[in-house]
Amino acid sequence: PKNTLVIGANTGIFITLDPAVCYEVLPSVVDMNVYSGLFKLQDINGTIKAVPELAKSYDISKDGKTWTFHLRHGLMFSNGDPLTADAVVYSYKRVLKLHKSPVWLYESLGLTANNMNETIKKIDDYTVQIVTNKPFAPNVVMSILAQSWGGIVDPKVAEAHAVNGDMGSAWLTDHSAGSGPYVLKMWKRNSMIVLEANENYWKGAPRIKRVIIRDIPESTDQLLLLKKGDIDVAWNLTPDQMNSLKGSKNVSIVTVPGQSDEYVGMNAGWGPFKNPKVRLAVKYAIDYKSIIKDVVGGYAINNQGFIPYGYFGYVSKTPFHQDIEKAKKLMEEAGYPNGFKVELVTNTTERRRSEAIAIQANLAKIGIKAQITIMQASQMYSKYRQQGIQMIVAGWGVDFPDADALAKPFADYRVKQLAWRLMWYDDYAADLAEKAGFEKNPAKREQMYEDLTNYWFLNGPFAMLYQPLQYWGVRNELKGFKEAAEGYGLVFDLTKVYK
Amino acid sequence: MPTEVKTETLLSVENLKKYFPVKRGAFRRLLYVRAVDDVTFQVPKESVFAVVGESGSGKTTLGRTVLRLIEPTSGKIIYKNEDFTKISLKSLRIFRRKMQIISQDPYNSLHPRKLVKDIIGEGLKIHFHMSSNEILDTVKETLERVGLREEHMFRYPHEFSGGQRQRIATARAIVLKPEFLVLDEPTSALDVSVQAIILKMFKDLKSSLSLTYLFITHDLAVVDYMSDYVAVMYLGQIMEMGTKEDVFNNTAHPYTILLMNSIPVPDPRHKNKKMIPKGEIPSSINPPSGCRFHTRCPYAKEVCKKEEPKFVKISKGHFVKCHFPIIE
Amino acid sequence: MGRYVLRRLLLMVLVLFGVSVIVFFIVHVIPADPVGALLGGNAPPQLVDQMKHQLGLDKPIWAQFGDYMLGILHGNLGISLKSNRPVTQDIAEYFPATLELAIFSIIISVALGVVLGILSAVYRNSWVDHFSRIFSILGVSMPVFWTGLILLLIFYYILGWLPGTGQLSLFTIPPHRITGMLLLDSILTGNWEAFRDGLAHIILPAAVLGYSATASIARITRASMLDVLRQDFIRTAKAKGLSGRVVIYRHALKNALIPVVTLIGLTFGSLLEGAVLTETIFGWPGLGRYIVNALLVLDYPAIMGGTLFIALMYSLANLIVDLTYAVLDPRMRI
Amino acid sequence: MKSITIEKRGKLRDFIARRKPIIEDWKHTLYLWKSTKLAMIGTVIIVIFILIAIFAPIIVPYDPISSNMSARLQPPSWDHLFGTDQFGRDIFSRVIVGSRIELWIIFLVSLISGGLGTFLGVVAGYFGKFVDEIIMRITDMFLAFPSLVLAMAFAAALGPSLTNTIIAISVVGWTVFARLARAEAMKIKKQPYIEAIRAVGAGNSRIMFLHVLPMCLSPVLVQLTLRMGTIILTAAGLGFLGLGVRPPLPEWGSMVSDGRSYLVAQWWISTFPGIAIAFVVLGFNFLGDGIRDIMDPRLRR
Amino acid sequence: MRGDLLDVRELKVVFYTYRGIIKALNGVELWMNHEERLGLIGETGCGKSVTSLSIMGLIEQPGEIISGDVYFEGKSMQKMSMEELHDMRGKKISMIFQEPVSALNPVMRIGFQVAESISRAKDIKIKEAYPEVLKMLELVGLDSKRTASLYPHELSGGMAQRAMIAMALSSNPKLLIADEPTSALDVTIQAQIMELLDELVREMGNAVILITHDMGVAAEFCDKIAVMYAGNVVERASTVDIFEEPLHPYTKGLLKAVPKIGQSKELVGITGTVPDLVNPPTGCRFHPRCPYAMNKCSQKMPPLIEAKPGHHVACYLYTQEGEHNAN
Ligand SMILES: Nc1ncnc2c1ncn2[C@@H]1O[C@H](COP(=O)(O)OP(=O)(O)OP(=O)(O)O)[C@@H](O)[C@H]1O
Ligand SMILES: Nc1ncnc2c1ncn2[C@@H]1O[C@H](COP(=O)(O)OP(=O)(O)OP(=O)(O)O)[C@@H](O)[C@H]1O
Ligand SMILES: [Mg+2]
Ligand SMILES: [Mg+2]
Repeated sequence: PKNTLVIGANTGIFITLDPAVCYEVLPSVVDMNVYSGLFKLQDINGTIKAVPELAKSYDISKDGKTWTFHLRHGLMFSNGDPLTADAVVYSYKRVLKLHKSPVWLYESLGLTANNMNETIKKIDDYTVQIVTNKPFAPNVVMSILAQSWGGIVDPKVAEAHAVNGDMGSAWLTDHSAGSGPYVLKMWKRNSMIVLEANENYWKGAPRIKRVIIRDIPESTDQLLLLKKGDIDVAWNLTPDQMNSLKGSKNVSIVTVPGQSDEYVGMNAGWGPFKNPKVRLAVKYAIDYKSIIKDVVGGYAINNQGFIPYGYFGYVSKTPFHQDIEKAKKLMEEAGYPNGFKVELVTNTTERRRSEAIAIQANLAKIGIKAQITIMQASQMYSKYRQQGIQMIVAGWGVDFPDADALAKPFADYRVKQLAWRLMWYDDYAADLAEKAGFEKNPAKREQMYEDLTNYWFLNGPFAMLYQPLQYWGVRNELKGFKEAAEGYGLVFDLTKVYK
Repeated sequence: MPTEVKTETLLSVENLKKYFPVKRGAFRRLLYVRAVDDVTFQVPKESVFAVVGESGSGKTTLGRTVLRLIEPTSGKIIYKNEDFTKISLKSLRIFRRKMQIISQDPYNSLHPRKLVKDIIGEGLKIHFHMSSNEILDTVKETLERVGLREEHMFRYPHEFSGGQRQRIATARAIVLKPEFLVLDEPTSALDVSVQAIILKMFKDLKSSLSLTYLFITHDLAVVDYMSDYVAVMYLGQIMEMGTKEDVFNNTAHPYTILLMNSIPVPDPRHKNKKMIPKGEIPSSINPPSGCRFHTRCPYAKEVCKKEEPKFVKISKGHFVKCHFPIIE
Repeated sequence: MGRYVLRRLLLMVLVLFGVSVIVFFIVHVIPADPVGALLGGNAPPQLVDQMKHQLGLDKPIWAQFGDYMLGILHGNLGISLKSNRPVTQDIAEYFPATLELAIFSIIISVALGVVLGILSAVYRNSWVDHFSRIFSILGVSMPVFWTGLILLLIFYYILGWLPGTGQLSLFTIPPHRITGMLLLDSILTGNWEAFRDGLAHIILPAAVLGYSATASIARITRASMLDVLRQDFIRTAKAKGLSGRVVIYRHALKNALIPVVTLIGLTFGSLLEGAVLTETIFGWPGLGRYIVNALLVLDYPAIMGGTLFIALMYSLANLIVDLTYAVLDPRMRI
Repeated sequence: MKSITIEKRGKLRDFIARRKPIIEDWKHTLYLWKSTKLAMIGTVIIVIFILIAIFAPIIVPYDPISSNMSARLQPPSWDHLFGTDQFGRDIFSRVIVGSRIELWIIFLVSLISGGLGTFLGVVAGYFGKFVDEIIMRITDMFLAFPSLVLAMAFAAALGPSLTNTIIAISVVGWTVFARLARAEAMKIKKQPYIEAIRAVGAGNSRIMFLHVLPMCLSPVLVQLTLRMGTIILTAAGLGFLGLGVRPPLPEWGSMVSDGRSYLVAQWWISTFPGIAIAFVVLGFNFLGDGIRDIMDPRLRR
Repeated sequence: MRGDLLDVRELKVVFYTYRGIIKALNGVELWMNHEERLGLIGETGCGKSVTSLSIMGLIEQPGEIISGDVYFEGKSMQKMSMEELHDMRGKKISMIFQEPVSALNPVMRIGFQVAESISRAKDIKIKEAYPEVLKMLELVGLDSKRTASLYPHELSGGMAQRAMIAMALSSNPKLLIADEPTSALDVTIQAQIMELLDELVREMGNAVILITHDMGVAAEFCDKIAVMYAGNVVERASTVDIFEEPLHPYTKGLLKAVPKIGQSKELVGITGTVPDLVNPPTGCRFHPRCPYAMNKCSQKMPPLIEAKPGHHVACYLYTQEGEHNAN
């Protein structure tokens, strides 16, 4: 019906909707529309930037470490409680105290449960001050606070439902106490999530009065329901299903660049992959075009660097394409004319499996016999974190929209993320990534990222497959979905949708 | 006059008991079947000792316990002066060669998937470690003994009639050159015309191989035909025991008399009204108190309900378990 | 009777203990890191370690086992890593849906199976027999997830006769939760609209699930009917001059159905299991999916709790079947 | 020279004569089999299945493994009888080659679970008492599990691969045979012929393995045949949950489940392997039902 | 008309089995009058039960009556409609079987099963039949109230057989067929049951066919005896005649094999085995085992002729031609 938006999605991954705990993409989308933060990410001309939301302005101290935020006046939570600096301080401390998935982002700013009384302070009812340990670029701090875990929780409600000092976390799993455009009305697990318009929203109540996210685990079911008009949006279609919608009268396809990278990782500490030439050979063996066209149905951007399209520092160069001759030569030079055997690990999602199969076929052409092992994500990550995987097909979601959020995981082994997991102990790359993070001069910083990327192309243990495009099947009655979806994963603004 | 009791005793059973634990009903209550309850008797060498009784009286159980195919609950089984209940399981297997059994049911007593030669030869393999040719020869010889032919060696049991199966079972038993055979109603599943032939065969085998039989049956006519000694069983106990002549001609126990009365006589002119036991056979799970037969006995008195009669000798070799035995 | 039930219950406890030992060790032997997975691929190692410590997952396995067993004794199956709620609460939420589905499927498969089995037996070796055997065996021959999708395609998408996935239509007001079983609650609260809608939703999944179990019931019905028809007492009934119909329905059927009852317990088990797949296809918010989801992220407490619970249900079902058996078959009553 | 051949021939005749009962038995079986139509259909299906598996390398028109992206998602045609999948692989070829994998899975699972189950069952049934108690309680435990969940847990624990799929299904499946064999062994050990063998002086192991075990095999075999279908389905279920064999092995179950998202537009991808599964499972069920009928002692008499 | 109650003429029954066609009845000739007691004796598998089932019209797949007919009170059963057949079974002929416990429906109370018979016989509702049930159970010597509410497995064999008798006699049938009614019972119980049957039948005046292989039982109960061998009635006479002057070599052999108490003669069995009825011997089926076999015997089955008044036999020894050939 009008005023109601029905989304079909696989909500099996939903764990909690408490903004201090929630970390998965789709649940954060819900949270971002239920809780407002001081800032908000927005897609501005193709670049995602943090803009003030509940804060109307901010100051940075000279040393670049003290941040003062000025709140708007007259804000209130959906239930009518006033939203003041106390609530902001409470919410930020709450993330630190609960110490769940998102906490590391706060900690990366130097805010911890131990120092929070000094670092997070209320100045007056409309002013909040935080102190970071390093002079971060403003975009980094604001981006972090602009996401779901930066959402402001009503302290009164949270404390009223607290049990065993959990600051209402159990209750907030499936209830809401925020100030965003929507209120969480109901979450019936494995069935549906219902959001209702917040009539007290400071920008005015949204046009769509009710949003229902139905749990539909099978993509085929989503497709059928979408075509029948029982749902307005299908969230988890496969690329081929999307393509089958082309030319449909009632349904259109909406795509936006995704905030993640899809890559093949090679363990630089393992056997043949120790040799950069072998890694390079792999990069030349992969048929990127075909993977993008056939496996992901064209729903991807041919981005071979680690910085996503639309980001500061994005490198548009795509040096790799399938070149078997060259790859073979490299293999020969590296001393593996007859190839070798390798275990290629990936998880159970259909797309990854397909990619693995395609890559297996590509590698076979240069003599590398890849044996695919499909693992549960939990198993795969366990092994991965122990540096125990020889070769992997995986993805990396952006934590906050800044080149730094990618350069470090992909190039700096010291942060113990991807580069470390693949045992690429390259100090040159690590130093460069770290330095670029603090560089204040944009031109210089951009150059540094470009240098890093070029170095990384040749030496890195990654073959970047593509940057995904996010896509949805959307009924034509629904308007404004593309605008709403822009910057998906970081931004998803349901207020822009209408019927 | 009773025939002279042979001197040498081959098997002597003393106070033998066998109680079966059984679980009854859907809720599996534990009860005991007193299948054999305090039984004492002696089997003289090279004689036929018959055990008769109605079904459920414990005949089969007695036969199997005597061979220790089931472990007795208590009591002694003395075979040639050796207490058979005390032998270790290992030596038991060697011992078994000398004591064999032929069971009631000719249709299930032969392994349905084995050739006759293997059925008969199995024991030879176990005990004599013969080569396969020797085994074949021995089997052939034995088959001829029981009235079958060489060609029957390579057939399966289902190709034989009941009578022939009993012959095969007999061959399996005698191939081991035993001394003692338990014949558990070997002819009850057979037609009379065949029964006559099989009984004859047992008689012949006995004399040619000097065997001793414990002959179990429910047919008094067959007992009369086959045996030297008789024990009449009722609900796990021997009611009367003695030489055939004693039991048939000087019958002392009311049960034996009534049992004989119940047997239909194949003579149309013999049509006098008979006295037969009234009522049903009680269950051996909860046998009647006192004398077990008192519920059906026309002569029962008060004592019979209360006191269990002793197993007393009323003449040489003639025993009765009754408070009021009928003695002329 | 009381003692028998008690004994069975004790045995059940033993079995369940064994089950929990088995799951516990299988699950813990898996070289996986549920915490890491839950925190997301990006989370740094320190956080993962901290979480593990918080959840006691860094303790030696025996200690963890001890804790778990102690918890069970207090009726506490632990806190699901994923939903962050007590597993018991999760089970209470999801199980009724599965139970409802299983009950409907059982009804379908028993009704269908018994009818087909009787037809088969009575018209043995005729085309009726062949047809009903082929029909029932076909049910067990196709992967349920495939049949499910195809039926959905036909009855929902093409024909539009039945609703798509889920337990209720979006805009049907669900009944007030009493038992958690939607249809039952609708009846209890007199919410007929929800009842009708719920019924329409349950038909397809129950049919798919039930059909897959039909063959075994049809098979045993046929066999036991044939067996009964050979019995002496059937000849007696005929000798009494009863008509063929009376002989079959009055004399044979009751006897033939007794073994079918035993199968219901087993079938119930296999339905709980089939639910794992069917629930995914039909978006059914049941325990099967819960366990699958738990397995996919290795949510230890949820897997163990869910499995243990299903084992409990299964054992209970068998106990009930055995007791029913005793009631149905006078030979068993003593 | 000549005499030897004559002797040999004599032996042959002898051999045939000795086996006569077996041959008669076979004739009987053949007769029953012919009169059980479904068993015949089942046999034909299974024979075809096995033949296909044997001759798969000769039959396949295309490489079933390597992808050919230029030919993806083609509907059935004369070139590609069953169409092609999302990797442009010929589904017909994959189904054909898949039969080998299915056969292998069925064979191994049957061997392992049938063997293990029968062995434990016979031991439990033969010895009874506490041996039986212990083995049966363990069986109960495995039986109380929802078997797919147990298989899933095992597959997850061991990691998805063909071998592990086989192990997982076997671990789950043996209980049926254990129960069956136990019941049978308990029945058989009470038979007079077993007692007779004991009376002759045979020891426990001899009786158990040479006499009781062979008699337990036929019901186990029937059950095995019936279960063979289930094995394929369980493998398919594991495939559906992403715990099946490693890609790109053309295991039918994972083909169905991988193709299911194409069901609306490219129905052929999962439909053909689905039909293949249904066919073979149907075959095994018919065969099992038929054998059961044939083995029915009441029909035998 | 040879018998005014029952006349079985040239009855041939076959069973189609995997081994081939079992020629179970090979032209059975049997007749009896009202209130007569006929004993049917013979070895296992000679067709006694099949004969009785044919009389009941209960030959079913895989069996078939291929020729001959059964006339009951002059009516051809082959020509009866389904309904008439049911009625005949319910009202005029009853049957009791060998295994009394398994012949009763295990899940129904005895009372109901007897009531069912009565309701069938008297065309009344089952519920209305209960007073009659108690009377019948009383009559066969059971504790009627208690027994009526029991299930078959709660009865001993003897009691079950009594209940069967109650069921069978509740319609006061013209003919009672008792197929080995006591061979599963103990001798003492057998004696009780036979005595009971004797009394009841005498009172009610039913004709009885008593099938047995026990010569003693037949001798005590029957006034006429028919001896069957391999699908034929080979001799039929009064009981006294059969036992004292048997004519057929088979009957003679049978009698010689029966052991008797207090008679210390050697037993003589009949050599050979009962023939396989798939490939029965040609001619007289007994000829391979017959000590008096002649050429003729293997060619044609001798007809059942009246060798002496009231004494029928099927053997060439007693036909004109037979005597010729013997010379
Ligand atoms: N293995 C067993 N377990 C339990 N009870 C048993 C067992 N074997 C025999 N019985 C019971 O013991 C009693 C005596 O049985 P047994 O077979 O010895 O009698 P029998 O005299 O041989 O009878 P029949 O004439 O029927 O062969 C019966 O009540 C029987 O039910
Ligand atoms: N339903 C049947 N199917 C096949 N053959 C049968 C069937 N019923 C009887 N027969 C055959 O018919 C022949 C006669 O059997 P019948 O039962 O009449 O013998 P009987 O004289 O009653 O023997 P018994 O004394 O063992 O009861 C036998 O050879 C038997 O194998
Ligand atoms: Mg016995
Ligand atoms: Mg008979």
